[in-house]
This record gives sequence, structure tokens and C-alpha cells, in this order.
Amino acid sequence: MSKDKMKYQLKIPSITDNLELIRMIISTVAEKVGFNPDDVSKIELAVDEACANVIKHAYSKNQLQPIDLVIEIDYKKMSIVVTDHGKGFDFTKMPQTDVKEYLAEMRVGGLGIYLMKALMDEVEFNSHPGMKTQVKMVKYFLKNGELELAKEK
Amino acid sequence: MSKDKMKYQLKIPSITDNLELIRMIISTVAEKVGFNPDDVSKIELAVDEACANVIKHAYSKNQLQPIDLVIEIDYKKMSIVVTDHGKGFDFTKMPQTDVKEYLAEMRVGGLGIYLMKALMDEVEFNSHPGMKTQVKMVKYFLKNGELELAKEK
Amino acid sequence: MESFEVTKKHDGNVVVLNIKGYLDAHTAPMLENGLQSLIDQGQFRIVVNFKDLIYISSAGLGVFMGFIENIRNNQGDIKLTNMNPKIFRVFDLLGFPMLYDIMEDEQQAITKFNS
Amino acid sequence: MESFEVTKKHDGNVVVLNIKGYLDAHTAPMLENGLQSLIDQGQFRIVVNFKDLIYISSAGLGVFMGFIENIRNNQGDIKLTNMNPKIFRVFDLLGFPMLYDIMEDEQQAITKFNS
Ligand SMILES: Nc1ncnc2c1ncn2[C@@H]1O[C@H](COP(=O)(O)OP(=O)(O)O)[C@@H](O)[C@H]1O
Ligand SMILES: Nc1ncnc2c1ncn2[C@@H]1O[C@H](COP(=O)(O)OP(=O)(O)O)[C@@H](O)[C@H]1O
Repeated sequence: MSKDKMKYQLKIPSITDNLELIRMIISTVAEKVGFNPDDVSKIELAVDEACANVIKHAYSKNQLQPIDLVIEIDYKKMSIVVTDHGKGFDFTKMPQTDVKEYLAEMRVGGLGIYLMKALMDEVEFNSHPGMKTQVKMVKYFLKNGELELAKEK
Repeated sequence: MSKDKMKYQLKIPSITDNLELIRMIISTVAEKVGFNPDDVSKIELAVDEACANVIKHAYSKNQLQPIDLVIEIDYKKMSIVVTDHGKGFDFTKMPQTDVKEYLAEMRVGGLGIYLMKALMDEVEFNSHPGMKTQVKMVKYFLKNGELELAKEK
Repeated sequence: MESFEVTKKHDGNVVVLNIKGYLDAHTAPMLENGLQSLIDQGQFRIVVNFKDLIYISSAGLGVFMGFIENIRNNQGDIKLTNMNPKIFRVFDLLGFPMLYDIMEDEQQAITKFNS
Repeated sequence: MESFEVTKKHDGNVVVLNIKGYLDAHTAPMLENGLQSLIDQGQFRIVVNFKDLIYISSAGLGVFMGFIENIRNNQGDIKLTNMNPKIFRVFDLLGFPMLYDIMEDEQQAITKFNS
């Protein structure tokens, strides 16, 4: 599959049983557009985390409201936007997870967003509580350094 | 996964390379809601045929317009609606494929709709050429006879 | 990752095509090319072994329809072998067993060509 | 079709949990139940063998965080073994090797408990 501009839109019931399906879709698309297995599994996990948050936090686990996924691919990147219309959160007030501190306190939870940021090249939150909450994640086909190298060729 | 009322909506670029992804999604959902492997593969093939037609006929193969899939599940059935906004066709004027005649003439093509009808419990076409064309396919969890049996229990 | 593959082997004056994976509207052109190049070489005695085929849609069946007339006009045939039940069902639903020689196994089909 | 499975075996006074398949927000409660029932039985020396685990998300890691304090307060431990590199990376990204004993193989972990 060529890296033409392409767009996939999915609305999927927000139950944990669908995380497997979502991972399968994301990894199939990521692989088809040419990411290596390592990047495919990073993208897969980051999207799983974003969708698990929608199920757990946005809709408080008890509603069959949709998780809204938009995947866009162009010649240089794959971006995934996960949208919900749930209760939202103030990400500016989120404590920056300090992993050492976190571990010292043996807290449960709070790992998802940290992972998303570690796995993807860009992660951006946008929440209007009660209206809509969006996480946008981007992965580039080439890292910055590689891009420079590719240009030189 | 329970057979609660559930809805999946997908918009996927209409290229043949995506038929594999579409089959994977359809068969995963069909399996999760409890169809046996035999029915899963029938639904998978019927939806492949409908989507292949969108790619081949509606958009004449050369556009990245979306195939629009809506999957709905309730306690007694799974229904799949495949929509395109392509050139459409007059299904009332379609010759009823007579397979024997077809084979005698060794024609190429024209098998997809015949298969869809053979594989699914209900198939319904609806086309407003240039506006939108829809194929709705339904598969019941229990066949008519089984339903009667189930009621008697 | 190829989702479909065609490999070729010769057995006397018969050619056996092994098809593997998923045969759909995306991969059908690969089989079409495979058959076309046999015909271009004047090779009309063809066995297609379905042993490793996992999936087929009407686009795949259409490929055989596209060649059979020409091949038979040249005193040849396409014989289909080793279909799993799921794949055979698709052929059967469409009445293909009336038109094609669908056989249990490859060797049987080769023997029939040579008899 | 189960996408996740926990099986249990005893080796002296150590319990080994084998986890298999996909450990995510959907299946994490199954592991939680497995660990909870060990603790209810006063079993605090636990090895979790990741050999057959294909996938883990933070919901799976969270399960270990939920039990470790209680287990250590009871002179026990959870030792994690046989992770494939993809799974280890997730633990590593989150700094878990600082907190957990992550070992090459099961036998090694059992031996350490008994030494
Ligand atoms: N889609 C969302 N809707 C509402 N709140 C969210 C959403 N995503 C994340 N959050 C908030 O951000 C917090 C941190 O999320 P995360 O790092 O994934 O850890 P965890 O889910 O384990 O708490 C959550 O506890 C929740 O309060
Ligand atoms: N989505 C569609 N848009 C426009 N025309 C269609 C569509 N689906 C089917 N058709 C028409 O119906 C005909 C029969 O379709 P089908 O039985 O699948 O066989 P084939 O695709 O091999 O021709 C097609 O040739 C086409 O003219």
C-alpha cells in the first residue's frame, strides 16, 4: 500500500472486549503503510491506552457509547485521533508522572498517558469536559535524524 | 460479548488492499457475538463481495473515496450495511443470475451478488445513482426452525 | 508480507500451480498473471492445487472463468484439486463443479491428463 | 476463544503463575482474581512466568502494582520471569525493573526464593 493520503474512521462501542479489535485494526493499517514491527507495536499500545481511558474514565465503564477513532496517513506520518464525548479531564492539572516517585509510592494507575508519550512522537490532549475529549497521537515514518539522512541521499 | 444492541461504523478507503482488513473486522465481530465458524465465514465473504463491488463499480477503481460500513447487532441478528456514493446501478434490471446459463456461457463476473444472496439470510439493494447505493445484509443467530425450537424450550 | 502466492512446478507435460493464502479482488491479478504466462508459453494442461489456499472470493473464481474457454479450445484444461471444504463450498454454491474438474488430489489430476 | 489464560503450579512453597495471550484492560481482572486467590490462601511467594504472554498494556502492569505492597508486607514477593523483549520494553519504559525482580527464567526465580 502506498503512503498516499488516506483516512480511516471508526466508531466502536466502548467496551473492553473491543480493545483487541481496535489493536488489530491499528496494527494492520500501521503495518500496511510500512512501519516496522517495533513501531507497529508501539502505535498499537499507545492507541490501546487511549481507548482504555475512554472506556474507563470518559464513560465510566457503563455505557455503550462509541469510541471515535480517526486514522490519517500521509507520506511522512500516521496520526490517530481518539475522541470521546464523556466527562473529560483537565490535563493541565495532571501531575507530570515522575516514574521514580510513582514507583516509590507504589501507586496504581496513571501509567497510560506516560506510556502514550513515551511510545509516540507527538501526543496532544484537548478536553472540553462533558462536550468532547481528544487525544491526538502521531508517529513519523522517519525519525528526525533519519529524515536529514534521507534528504542528503 | 453479550448480544446487546451494538453498533460499529467504519469508513475505509476503497482500495482492494483494504479488503483483508474489512474481512478481519467483520469476522472478529461476528465471532465475538457468537456466530459459529461456518456462519462467520459466510458473513465475511458476503461483505467482501459487497465491498469489492464498491471498489470496482461504484468508484471505478481510481478514487480514494470511502467504503461506508455499518454493523449492527441485536439479540437476534447481525446486519451489515455497505454504502457508497458512487455511480450506482439499477438492480431491478439486473438479470437474475441463472447459474447454469451463466456457466454455459462462461461469462466472467456477475457472481458477487449471487453469492451474497446465497450466503446471507436477507440481502436488500437500494441505489440512487450518483447519490448513494446501499446493500443491506442480515444474518440471524438462529434459523427459522431453530427459533421455533428455542421458543418451545 | 504477501497475503497470496503462486508457485509453479512441472510434472511431465502438465504444469501444477500451487496457490497459497488469500485470493480476493486484491490478489486475483497475481493468479491472472500466472495463468496468462502459462498460456503465452503454449502450456494448456494445468492443475491448480488449492491445498494452501485459505480464502477465495468471486474475484478469484472469475479468474478461472476468464481462461477456461481459451484453454479448452487448445485441447487443454484447468483441473482444480485439494480444496478444503470452506473453499469447495464457494465453488459449489456457484455450480462450478458442473463446469470444472474438481478432484481430491494433485496426482489424480496429473494422471487423468496423461491417460 | 479465550484471549488470556492463567495457569498455576506449585514448586515447593513457591507458586508459579503462567500467563498466556493478551493482558489488557479486558483481561486484567482475570489476573487480578488469580493473584487475589493466592493471597487469600496466604501464598505470598509468587513467580509470574511471561513466556506465553504476547501483549501487555498498562492495565496489566497495574495489577502487579496493586498487590506488591501487601505481598512484601507479608515477607513475600512477586518475581517476573521469561519476558520477551517487546513485553520487557513496556516494563522498562515505566521503570519497573527498579521495583520488581525481573529474571531470565522461572527456575532461577524459584531458586532465589529458596535461598
Ligand atoms: N478520555 C478521558 N476522559 C476522562 N478522563 C481521562 C481520559 N483519559 C485520561 N483521563 C484522566 O487522566 C488520568 C490519567 O490517565 P492514565 O495515565 O491513562 O492512567 P489511569 O487510566 O491508570 O488512571 C486518569 O486517571 C483520568 O482521570
Ligand atoms: N456498489 C455498486 N455500485 C455500482 N454498481 C454495482 C455495485 N454493486 C454491483 N453493481 C453492478 O452489479 C453488477 C453485478 O455485480 P456482481 O454480481 O458482484 O458481479 P461483478 O462485480 O463480477 O460484475 C456489476 O457488474 C455492477 O454493474
